[in-house]
Amino acid sequence: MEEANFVFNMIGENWIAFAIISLLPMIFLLAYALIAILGELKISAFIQERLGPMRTGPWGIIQPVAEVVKLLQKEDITPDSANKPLFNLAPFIMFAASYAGFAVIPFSSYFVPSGINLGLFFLLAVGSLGIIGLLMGGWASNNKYSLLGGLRAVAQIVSYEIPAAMVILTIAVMAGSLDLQEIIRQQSGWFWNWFVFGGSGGWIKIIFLPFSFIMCIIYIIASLAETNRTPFDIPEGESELVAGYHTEYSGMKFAMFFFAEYANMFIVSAIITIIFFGGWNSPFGDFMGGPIWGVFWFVSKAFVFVFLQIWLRWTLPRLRVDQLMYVSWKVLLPFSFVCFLALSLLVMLK
Amino acid sequence: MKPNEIFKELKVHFGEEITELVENPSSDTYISVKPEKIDEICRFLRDNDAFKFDFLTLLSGLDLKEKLGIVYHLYSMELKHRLVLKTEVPKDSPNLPSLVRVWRTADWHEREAFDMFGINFQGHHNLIRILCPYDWEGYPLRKDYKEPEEYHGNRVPY
Amino acid sequence: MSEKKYIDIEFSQLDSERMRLFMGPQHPSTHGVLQLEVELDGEIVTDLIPHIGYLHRCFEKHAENMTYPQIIPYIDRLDYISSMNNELPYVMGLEKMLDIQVSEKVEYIRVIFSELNRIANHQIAIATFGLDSGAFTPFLYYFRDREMILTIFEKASGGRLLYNYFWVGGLAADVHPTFKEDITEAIRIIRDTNAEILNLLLKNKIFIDRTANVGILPADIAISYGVTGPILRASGIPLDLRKAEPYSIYERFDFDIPVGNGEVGTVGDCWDRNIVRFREMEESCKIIEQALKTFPSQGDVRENVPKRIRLPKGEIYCKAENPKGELGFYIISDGKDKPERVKVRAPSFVNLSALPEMSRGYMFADLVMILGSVDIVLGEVDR
Amino acid sequence: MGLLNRLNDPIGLDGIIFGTVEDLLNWGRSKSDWYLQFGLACCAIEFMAVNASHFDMMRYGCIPRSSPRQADFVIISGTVTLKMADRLKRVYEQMAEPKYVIAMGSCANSGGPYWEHGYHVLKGVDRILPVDVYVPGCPPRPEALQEGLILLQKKIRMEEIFRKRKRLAEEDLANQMNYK
Repeated sequence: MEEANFVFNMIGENWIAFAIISLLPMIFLLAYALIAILGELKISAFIQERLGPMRTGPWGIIQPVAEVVKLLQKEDITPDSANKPLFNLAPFIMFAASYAGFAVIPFSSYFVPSGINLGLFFLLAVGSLGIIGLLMGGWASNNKYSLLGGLRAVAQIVSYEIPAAMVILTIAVMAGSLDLQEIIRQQSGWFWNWFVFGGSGGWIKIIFLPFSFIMCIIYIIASLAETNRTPFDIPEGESELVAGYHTEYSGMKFAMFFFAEYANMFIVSAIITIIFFGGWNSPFGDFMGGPIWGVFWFVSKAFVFVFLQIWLRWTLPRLRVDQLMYVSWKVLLPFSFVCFLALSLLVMLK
Repeated sequence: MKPNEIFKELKVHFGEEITELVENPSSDTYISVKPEKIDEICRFLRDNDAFKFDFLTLLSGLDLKEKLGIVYHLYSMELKHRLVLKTEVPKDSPNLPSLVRVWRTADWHEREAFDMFGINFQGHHNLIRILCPYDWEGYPLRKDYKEPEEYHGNRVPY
Repeated sequence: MSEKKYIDIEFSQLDSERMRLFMGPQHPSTHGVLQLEVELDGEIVTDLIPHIGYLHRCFEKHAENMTYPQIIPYIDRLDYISSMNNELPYVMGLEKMLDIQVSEKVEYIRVIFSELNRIANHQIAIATFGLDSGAFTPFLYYFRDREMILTIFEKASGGRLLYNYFWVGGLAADVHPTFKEDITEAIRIIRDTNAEILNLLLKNKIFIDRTANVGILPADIAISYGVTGPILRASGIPLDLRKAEPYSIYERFDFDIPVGNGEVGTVGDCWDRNIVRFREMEESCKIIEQALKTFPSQGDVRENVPKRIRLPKGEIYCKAENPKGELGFYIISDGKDKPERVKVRAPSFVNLSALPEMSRGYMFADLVMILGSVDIVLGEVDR
Repeated sequence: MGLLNRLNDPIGLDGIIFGTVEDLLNWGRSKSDWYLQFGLACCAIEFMAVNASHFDMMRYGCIPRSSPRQADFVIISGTVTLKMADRLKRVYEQMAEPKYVIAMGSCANSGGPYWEHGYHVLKGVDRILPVDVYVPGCPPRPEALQEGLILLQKKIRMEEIFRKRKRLAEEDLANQMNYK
């Protein structure tokens, strides 16, 4: 398997290269967070027939910069009755967990921070780590709203991990690999080779097309729940729990939660892109192919799903806790089992 | 059913308890009753098929200089008629039976009358202040009420 | 040894520790400064104590110290979302005591403005209810349309929110010349938005899941609690003072009383309460359209306004169907130019008292929805 | 103020660099004003109207937060009663520095129409909180509140950070000397 990392190719495998590689996603993440925050503000404004921020730079495009400058200056409150070590640690764990996910995200055929062959499994494992930060923050705040929010978040994320894991298992079966680069490579060619359309193969896959399509929808729903976005934003549901698990956080620590939330949004979008929509592959065969265009395709595909999350947030009401569990255990899980069996059959027939 | 018919009927059942029927061309007609058995009168009004006053619209306290008054506005959903009952209690011992067990809506109305006038509804399960803070002093809507100079460190008068 | 060994568990003894949660006065979904003391068993509400009075602005004390026309601005500030409706019963009561007959035009304007304000109120009610359920966008759509109604009021009275427009014996000022066209346009847009909201919010599967079979208030309990307005009608009782005891010129118009019939759940649940409000908006539009057809444009709206108001000795209970329920003023006059006592029967106050009954046994998230469906305004609850 | 608490006092360096840094910090704070969702009375409805599509408060960078910890300023929109005063003070104390207050409407400014007979009304919120901007009106028009917002942003833009810290430190030193 060839080394897919342009930094190593350029300056060799030394510590500078490692430093650059680990910082590159951070630079991307910072830029992305600013765009996503602005996108959230502007898209919500567009949906609601408003203008959104207008007075910070032209059309308010540097509004997120102002937010960051402001949040840096805010007083950093640690409540007196909070459990101070846990309270201060929680945002860092939360952020570290979501940043760790970036380690295996293949931005292009020529760049992946860490090309381990267990990428899919790693994403699943690290994705669950953020829950600890959530629960820690919720519990350590010593606030009843935070506690309720933290507990709800854990219940929700743990339940939705299962259908998500089923989907990922199916993909592993279909691709025969857990390596993200390998999964993407199997979807190369035209867009009908994507796993959302059953992967590459003969005409037999048309029978199984609905199953893979349902799988994709299941994963999108589960990913909404994992990132606590509407209609599953009950852990921080404003009208019920004020601000949920981060009620007591202010200043930079709150910004970390905020940042981690947006980072998570990108990670789940990236996973959807990788496992269903061909990652960095161009949809049209060799048209605009290659490593550089790969970054473009990957990021724009992921942004479509980020946009979808923002769109849903400003359209739908919120579910209740028990209804949320109902959706997970009684709808998504059986469906994902059926689809898993069907798609395994497809793999056998191929 | 007109108030005078109700008055006659009540007079038959309760006799002395029902004092008078006050009619005034420019204003509402009301029946004056004695406070001691107001709960029984109201229960009778609610349960009797001829009246069916199932709805307590309003319960208001009054300051009548020497006495405190309590006014009940009743309404019947089914028969669509209204009735006003009025009763008086002395200011130094403002006690009368509570109507919570007749109409549940009386709960908050009575608490408000207690809060504003200090009328003591006996048999009410939770007769505490409702609008003013729980440690407020005095009964604000009494005519001789003087507003406090200070409450919890905040000056009250302008 | 054949005897089966088991541990006898009394589930009532397995009581987990209950949590006492104080919602409010600063909480996004208490609609102002209401405090709810909630006892939670996990997420289930086992008990609920509303603490009100955080906006007790001493209306009744003010009323005793003001002359009769001076009270009208304070009445605006009771239920500040539907000020026009608030003024109506008060001025009608005084007119009845003073034996003043207002002109036809005044009656028409009063009815039209009351109904417009009813629409504005229901818009806020449904909008904030959507906000409670997490849907932010319908809130803004309704607020956008509400501005049109406020502009019509502003053109007539000069005020956006609090009007002091209905005077004893007439109105503060005549309506704007473009009054009819403005209202026709407003009604068209209101209907458009309503059709959109019906699909976006009220018929949304998630919304129905959240509101159907939640916060059920059976009719007999509703009556015992003295609940009025859309909440009572949602429980299946078609009591509307506009039909039951017609006042002003309401008996001339043809309109229906929407009642809850449990289309998606049980009669008297949160969804019913909202759909009743939603349908009432359409009925109000119908009333306004009928009124505009026969609207007498000639006449002075201030010809019967008395120079000085001095009520005869006596008392009156005047009431009208407010958007929230039966709003009543119990006015006692001792013959002076200031009232002896003005007592308000505030519909929100009475409706709120039924909240503990409605919400016991539901989940905490449902409590927010139930509170939203009661549609309270704290200015009126606390007076 | 968060990071600034950890900055050493750059005494004597109030030249171009720190002037620019100060400008940048003030710019950030003035352009990103998160407000506390907190309606009190009638004015709250006008406040919501300003929030909504027609006037759109987000144009000024104002984003609603429901937790006081994350809010930058609070709009006291309506009558503050004595029962509410303690709670309001507490909410204000829970907010993170730097924090600002806009008193919206006559009631918050002075008691408004309730000043004379309102035995339960706090006659002006400035009796318990430091108010930055007063917006008159009963209730103020949305345009008036927008004006108030712009005024608040101007005020934040002109704030001193480093020089004020220097002055405070000097005053502090002087006080200590006097005390000794």
